[in-house]
Amino acid sequence: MKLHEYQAKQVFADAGIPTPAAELAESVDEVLAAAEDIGYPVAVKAQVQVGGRGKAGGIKLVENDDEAREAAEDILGMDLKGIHVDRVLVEEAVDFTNELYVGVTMDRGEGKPVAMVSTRGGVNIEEVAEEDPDAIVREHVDPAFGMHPYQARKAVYEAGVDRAVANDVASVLRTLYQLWESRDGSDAEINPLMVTADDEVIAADAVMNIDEDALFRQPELAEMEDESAGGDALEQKADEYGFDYVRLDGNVGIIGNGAGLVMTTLDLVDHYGGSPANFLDVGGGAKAERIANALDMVFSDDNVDSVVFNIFGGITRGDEVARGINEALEQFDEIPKPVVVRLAGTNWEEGLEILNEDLVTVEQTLEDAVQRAVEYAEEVEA
Amino acid sequence: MKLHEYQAKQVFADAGIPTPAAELAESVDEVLAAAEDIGYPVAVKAQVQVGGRGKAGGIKLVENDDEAREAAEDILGMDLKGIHVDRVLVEEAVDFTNELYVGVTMDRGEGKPVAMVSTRGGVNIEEVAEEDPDAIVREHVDPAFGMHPYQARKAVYEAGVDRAVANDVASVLRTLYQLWESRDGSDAEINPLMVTADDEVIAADAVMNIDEDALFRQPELAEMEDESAGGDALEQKADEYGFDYVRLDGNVGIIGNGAGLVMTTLDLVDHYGGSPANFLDVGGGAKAERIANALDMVFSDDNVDSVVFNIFGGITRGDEVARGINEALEQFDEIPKPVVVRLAGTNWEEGLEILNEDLVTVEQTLEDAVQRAVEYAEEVEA
Amino acid sequence: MSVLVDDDTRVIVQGITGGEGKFHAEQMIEYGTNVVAGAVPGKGGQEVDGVPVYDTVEGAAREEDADASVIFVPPAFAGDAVFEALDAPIDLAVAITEGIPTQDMAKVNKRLGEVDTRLIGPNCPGIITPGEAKLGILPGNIFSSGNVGLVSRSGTLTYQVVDNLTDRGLGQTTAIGIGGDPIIGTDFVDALELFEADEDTEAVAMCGEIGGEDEEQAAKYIAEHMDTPVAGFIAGRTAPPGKRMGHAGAIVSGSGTGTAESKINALNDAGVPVGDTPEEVADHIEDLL
Amino acid sequence: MSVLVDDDTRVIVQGITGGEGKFHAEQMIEYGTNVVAGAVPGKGGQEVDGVPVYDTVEGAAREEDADASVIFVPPAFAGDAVFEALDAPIDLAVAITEGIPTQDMAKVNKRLGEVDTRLIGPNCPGIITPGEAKLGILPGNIFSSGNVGLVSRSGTLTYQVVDNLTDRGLGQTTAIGIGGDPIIGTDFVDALELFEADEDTEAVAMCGEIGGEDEEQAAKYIAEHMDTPVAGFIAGRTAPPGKRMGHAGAIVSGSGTGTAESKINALNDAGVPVGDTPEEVADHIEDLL
Repeated sequence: MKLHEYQAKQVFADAGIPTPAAELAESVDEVLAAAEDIGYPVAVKAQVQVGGRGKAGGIKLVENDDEAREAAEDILGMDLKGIHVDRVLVEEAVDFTNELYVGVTMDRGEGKPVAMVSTRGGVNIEEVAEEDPDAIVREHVDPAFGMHPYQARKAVYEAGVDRAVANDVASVLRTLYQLWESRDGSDAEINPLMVTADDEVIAADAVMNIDEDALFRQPELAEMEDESAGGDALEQKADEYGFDYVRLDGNVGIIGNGAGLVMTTLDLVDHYGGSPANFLDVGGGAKAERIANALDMVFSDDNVDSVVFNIFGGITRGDEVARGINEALEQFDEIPKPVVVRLAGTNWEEGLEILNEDLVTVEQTLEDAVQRAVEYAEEVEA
Repeated sequence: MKLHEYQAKQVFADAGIPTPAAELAESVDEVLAAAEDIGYPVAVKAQVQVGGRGKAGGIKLVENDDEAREAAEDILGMDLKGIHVDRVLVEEAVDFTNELYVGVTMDRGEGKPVAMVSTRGGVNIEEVAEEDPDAIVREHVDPAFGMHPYQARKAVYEAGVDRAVANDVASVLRTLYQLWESRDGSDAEINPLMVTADDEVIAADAVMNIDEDALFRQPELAEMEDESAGGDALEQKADEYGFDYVRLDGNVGIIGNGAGLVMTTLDLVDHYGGSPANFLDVGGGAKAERIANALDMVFSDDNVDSVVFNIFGGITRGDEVARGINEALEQFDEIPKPVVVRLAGTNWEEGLEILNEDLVTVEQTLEDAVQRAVEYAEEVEA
Repeated sequence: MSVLVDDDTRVIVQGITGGEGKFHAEQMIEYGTNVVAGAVPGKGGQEVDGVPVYDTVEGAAREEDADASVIFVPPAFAGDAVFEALDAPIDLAVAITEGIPTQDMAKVNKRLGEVDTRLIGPNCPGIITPGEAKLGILPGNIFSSGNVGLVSRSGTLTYQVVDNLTDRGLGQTTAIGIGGDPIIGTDFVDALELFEADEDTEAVAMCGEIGGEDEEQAAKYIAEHMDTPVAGFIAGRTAPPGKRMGHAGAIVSGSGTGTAESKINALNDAGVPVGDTPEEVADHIEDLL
Repeated sequence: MSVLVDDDTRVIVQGITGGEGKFHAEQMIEYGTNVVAGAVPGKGGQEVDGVPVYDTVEGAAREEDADASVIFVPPAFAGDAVFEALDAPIDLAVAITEGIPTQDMAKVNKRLGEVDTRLIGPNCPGIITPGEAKLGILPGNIFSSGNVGLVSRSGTLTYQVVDNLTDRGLGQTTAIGIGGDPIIGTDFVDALELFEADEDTEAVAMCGEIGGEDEEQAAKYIAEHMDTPVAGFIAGRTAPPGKRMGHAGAIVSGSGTGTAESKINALNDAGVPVGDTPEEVADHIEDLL
């Protein structure tokens, strides 16, 4: 779960990391009032969770009311990489002499946290990582001990941060680690961490992504998720149903049980010349209602031309799956999109007996099922 | 540093450990008012830091105002093992069916924390440890990870705590560990942890000793130390001067540098038939003023008949020591108690040159110096 | 022969009194697994299907001389349950639970470096030696005894591949589901080492997926250390970057690491044929035997 | 010969720009110790008495090829400084600082089990190999080179015993002050092992004190493993229970563990003569040689 910039900055500021004066605004008037409070120049920043906001016109620096009004009118309501902008952060414009990068994430290869510092802040850090990996200093942290103060200092000195601000940067990094740890972060980043002419450091942007699996013990942050709703309507619906769902560009809808098997089904759709419309994992042990919900969701995606159902039962039972498919389809006078079903594993025979074969096409193997669904989709498009 | 019972209970209660309703009182009227608030029966408990308060008459259970008044009059102002009682805790009397013990301390042999649980609470736990060590379950904790929940449960189940309260006791133990860790405890104990007829657990006593070396990062607790002042006047004075000082029963005052050397000086006093009046370590690198303060302190102890000064200079310089001794002694028309000085190590020769030998007796070796001081003390007593 | 578990393995089920734990304990027993104890705090002294329950894993391990534990404990408590198993100590812990916070697993990972216990999972279907023992939730009936080792990051994909193998008479020595989380106890290299050392395993099927660099490391290990032939499969060729495909670990990072392409290339470079479909994996295994 | 340090030892001083650190760095250099670097955060690039200062211990160790570090850092920051030394890594860290919180040292102690670095101290005078190197605050002039090893929990008591030894021509191979804290890096057994293995050490003087069970363990070690003869001293015979005698570790617990009597008996039972006075320790050493 990603926090919005304004939420992450609040979390950082509460922990003592310096952030610019800022106010959230949802209308042109609010933008003007906020700018008044803070004092020009201010930055007007779209609060949407997409990369490259600045390049896409989602961030504007303004000097006066006229410019502020214009920026607010441009940005509020704009569509930024498919996301509607309904909030902006109005923020003190900070004069800086230097832009640094600090971040904390989990290094899954090492199975331990890693803190990162670079003097090449203010740009896409993943590009820096690619072009010039040595420009980012990495310090692994033992999760049992947490980050020792010396580790923060060491990373900062190794990165070549100016000695005048090194202690402050080390302190920000350590606080960032402690936040990342205590708030169950997956990634925490400040890019850029600005250095001002009088050697102050200030977090000019803030990224804080939370481990979804730990939200149960972060009630305060889980609350922010509701606030920050937005984005794809189908993905939101999947969230409500508790499905693992990812929307894609194609036209073959895919439903299955188990992440690896569903991914494989996507791959096979591609392999046989089709194009997957989504990833939808119903999880283990799904009952009939859940299966019906899944089918309902995929039907409601206009891009979908055909659906392939691929279930290999372990704890999921074929008869339950068949019952759910029947339930979902029997409500239609006419089946909206052709559905191909492949059942294997636990109770697959019982499932096939139950399944209303007037409403679906049954195939015995994964390969056959996928090929059939691709054919159906091609027919629709043709 | 030891917290008073009422202070420790407050710290425990703030962390969520159940404690009985209680109020602190400094007068008979306050005791009666508190008892009124809480409701009889209540316990009136002397707030002094000595063991065996109950046996010594420092804790009384009272049923009504008359008894409360009598108890308050008896206890307030009493002298409990040499300590004046000026505060009592008036506390809800808890009906219990069972008394447990839980504690956390540092196992110095293992160099790691250890949590302890016993079903034999309510009695001197050190006696239990001696008589029946298996009655106390010990669970070592890895200080990097802290106490895992399963460890608290394991200790509680192994100790044979009733399953009906096991989870609550485990939770108290884990909270106690977290307090011990976060507040830099040296020992934290609840004895007894009472179990009531309806399976509630409640901390009927509370011990929390803080690592003196960590008080700098426990400002809130350090504050309590001032509050809890009391005890030996000389030991308080030593605290102000920053001396390591322990008052003993004998009549030979002892001043030296370095704990091991001062202990050895004490031992030699004893070895040569004398009796040490104190342990006083001036520490390393003491300047003249500090030396004068030390001498001043030891002189102010009425029990002292003679003083032996034993300095082996490493970072402490003999000339500074000599200057301090001169300073302290030159203010007297008559030296109050004979002083024997032995200087060795750094600048001992310069020291002896400076030293006013009219005021002190100089000896070359430790053994001679101690013997001479013992003789002086014997002469005074004779 | 087999790796890690066989019919002598004495198994504890952590969480045996919960719905899932009880169901799968029964399934394991039915399959012939030697389930000797359950461990559930506060439930010591009870029995579940004739299996004695203890309050602590340490008690269960000591009293029943157990050497393995399967963990069915809700995610909020599962990290602690794994620690309890590691410290009991026992030889093998299998964590089925999905959704354990990553930071809990990082701490477990640190502890794994200090003890001799092997952890499989979490978020995995478990391990099975066909005809002898299964520790986890795998459907026993699709497996058959034979000479193919199988290691997989995924559950149902494993069943699919096993089905393809069993269909053509290619039985398994042992199948290990290592789990789909970013931090896991036993990785591909660990599992491959075990199969390489097992006399009866004559070929290994390895099912990877996008995310991380485990498959790349496995390829390196295969090239440098393995005589036993390996065939592979990688799920997630069509997954877009930055999207988590169900498994917490199955994500291609924005910077492009963890792609299927990189994994397939690495395996091919190590001489490992990679199937485009599960069926093709069975083809390759047949060729390699 | 000597143990742990000699004139080849390349020494870092942590805290070299502080008052104490600077003074003792000078003293060490004057004694002939090969001080190659200082380490003080924020002071990298400076020089102290011709010694280059680095921001980090790791930088100092790498650039100056150092193998030991002496720590003069205030107690609030000393735990971190020790961790930095352990992780640099270097072979030997000597922590002089008194008053490090015990819980910080418990964490350091855990880390010591994971690394190869040896720690001496904290709250100790350091280590000296007479005529070659001293790491710490011991007054070099009272030591002389010879064949007696010395290990002590105390600073000035060490000087007293050394003085008695040197007075009668009994020089030292190496003297180690292990420190007076409850949790220390190198204990008596560790030090005795080193002396036992050192060819030139022909007798060992061991100065213990009340508190803990280190001396009892040393007695056991001596009885079981040592050929080199040992003479002992125990300070604190007259200390009352429950009172901390200066050193954080020098306390007889209320339950009576850590008494001088117990330690003296243990040593005597192990065949170690224990002097009633420091002078008598020298007598015993003379007899043993």
